[in-house]
Amino acid sequence: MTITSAYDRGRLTVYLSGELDHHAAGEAIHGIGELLDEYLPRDCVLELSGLSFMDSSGIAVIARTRYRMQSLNGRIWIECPSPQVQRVLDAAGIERLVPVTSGNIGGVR
Amino acid sequence: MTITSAYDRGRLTVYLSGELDHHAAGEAIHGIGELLDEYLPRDCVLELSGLSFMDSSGIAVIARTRYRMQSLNGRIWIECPSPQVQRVLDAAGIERLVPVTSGNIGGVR
Amino acid sequence: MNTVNIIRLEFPSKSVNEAFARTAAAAFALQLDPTMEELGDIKTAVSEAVTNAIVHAYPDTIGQIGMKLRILEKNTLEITVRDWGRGIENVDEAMKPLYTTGGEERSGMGFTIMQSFMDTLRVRSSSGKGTTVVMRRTIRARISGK
Amino acid sequence: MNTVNIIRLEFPSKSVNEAFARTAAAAFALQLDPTMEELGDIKTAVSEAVTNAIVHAYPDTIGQIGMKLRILEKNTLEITVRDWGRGIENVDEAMKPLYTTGGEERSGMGFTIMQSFMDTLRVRSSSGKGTTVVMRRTIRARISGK
Ligand SMILES: Nc1ncnc2c1ncn2[C@@H]1O[C@H](COP(=O)(O)OP(=O)(O)O)[C@@H](O)[C@H]1O
Ligand SMILES: Nc1ncnc2c1ncn2[C@@H]1O[C@H](COP(=O)(O)OP(=O)(O)O)[C@@H](O)[C@H]1O
Repeated sequence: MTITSAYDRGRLTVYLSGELDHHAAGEAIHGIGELLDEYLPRDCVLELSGLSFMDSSGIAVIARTRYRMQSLNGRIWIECPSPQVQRVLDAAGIERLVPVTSGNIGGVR
Repeated sequence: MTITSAYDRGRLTVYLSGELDHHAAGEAIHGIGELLDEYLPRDCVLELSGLSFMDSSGIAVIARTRYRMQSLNGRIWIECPSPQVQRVLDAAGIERLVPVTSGNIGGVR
Repeated sequence: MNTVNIIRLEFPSKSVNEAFARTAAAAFALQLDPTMEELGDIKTAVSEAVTNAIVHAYPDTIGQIGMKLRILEKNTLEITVRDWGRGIENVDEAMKPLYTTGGEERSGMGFTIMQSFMDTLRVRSSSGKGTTVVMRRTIRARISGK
Repeated sequence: MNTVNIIRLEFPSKSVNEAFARTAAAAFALQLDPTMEELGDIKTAVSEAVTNAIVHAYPDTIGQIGMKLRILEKNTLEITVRDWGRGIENVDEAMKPLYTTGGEERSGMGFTIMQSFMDTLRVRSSSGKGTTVVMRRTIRARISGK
């Protein structure tokens, strides 16, 4: 799994790619945490188009990131999950917590 | 493994795609044999660009096809093997028996 | 049901083997000519079951994990993941969504995902002795030439 | 040499399992971050060894095949393929290029390919009792971030 990011006027976009399972989850939580600490963003976008596999460990990463954004009084959403990732998001009912958009819609809540 | 073919003025091109291992070899030998019986070609081209995997079972398929083309007094060559297939051809020393070209060179011997 | 084909695997509870286990299961499932979606579901369910054995069955040690992959009649894939670890005291409670004894790296959604991605899920466990998870999924026949 | 990781597999000698075996070996080898060429070599060598067990060890029956995948120190992958079949009377002769007791579907190049694609190849066999093939390949360390 690889994490890259882009920051622009209050919005941090985190690009996750590769496979996000339990083996990679610790590193993901740690890496995203460091980015949030550095930028203290208003919006956090998890861009998942490069993620070829995710299981429930990814749900924990998302939940953890949401919790951190709540404590920053910021917003969070997910962009562009692949079909496999979307099915895991659906099964876990993530949309009740974090909005999911299929395209780059920007400031959608 | 899938076999398709094209025939044009004495030249039969056999396109092998997928994985050619022992599991698939019987079908390949049988399928190519039927094509040779039908067209009795002067030239036979084994076009391997679609072959994602081949082991020594593929060497047996090539040797068998060469034998059949010899009995038809025809020519045979291999075109466009992928790197993995090329390494197996090299290790088996196939070029002593059947020429290998990386592009579609046509009537090369 | 008759067994058409069967693979047995055994490996240590290292998290690097999660990827191996789901890829091996997917490679075997290919014999049933699944769709990409079916293949993704199978990989995900295997990942959940194997991760549970790694994280929960052997929290502080490296133990052994057994996996059995079977093709049964009627295009059914059966996957058994077994450990000889800590076991689950109350299986019904453990299977509830969001229930977890793990830390912030766990979501409590593992069993929920196995359940929604597979046709059947059976969990047997005995405290201190280990856990066995058996999942089945029937792959729909497709009208296609390979 | 110390074992870093180890996978044991067992499956019946059906030709449909050739693809499974080489894919499983490749999935495990990924832990050593191989190049595409190294991965192809490993898949090919496994395919040869497993095919031999299917074709030659159990010519008229379905028997069991064992495969052991080990990662040793210094980035070395060891693959053991084992059968309990017919065995080889004269191993030195059997390993010669073009030597085959198979029909027109065999080339006699299986051992030659295993030998040229792996760093070491060891074959032990005993007539009527079975054959064990042990192959090693060291994966060169690459300068790369994951
Ligand atoms: N193989 C196992 N061995 C011991 N306990 C387990 C095992 N699998 C699951 N459990 C228990 O069941 C709980 C719920 O599992 P699950 O739904 O997969 O969620 P999670 O893995 O995120 O905790 C775990 O937190 C653990 O307490
Ligand atoms: N596992 C095995 N059990 C019994 N005989 C074997 C086994 N592996 C190889 N052999 C013998 O060694 C010969 C050479 O094997 P190989 O070089 O792989 O070529 P091929 O498989 O094309 O015959 C085989 O034809 C067979 O007689």
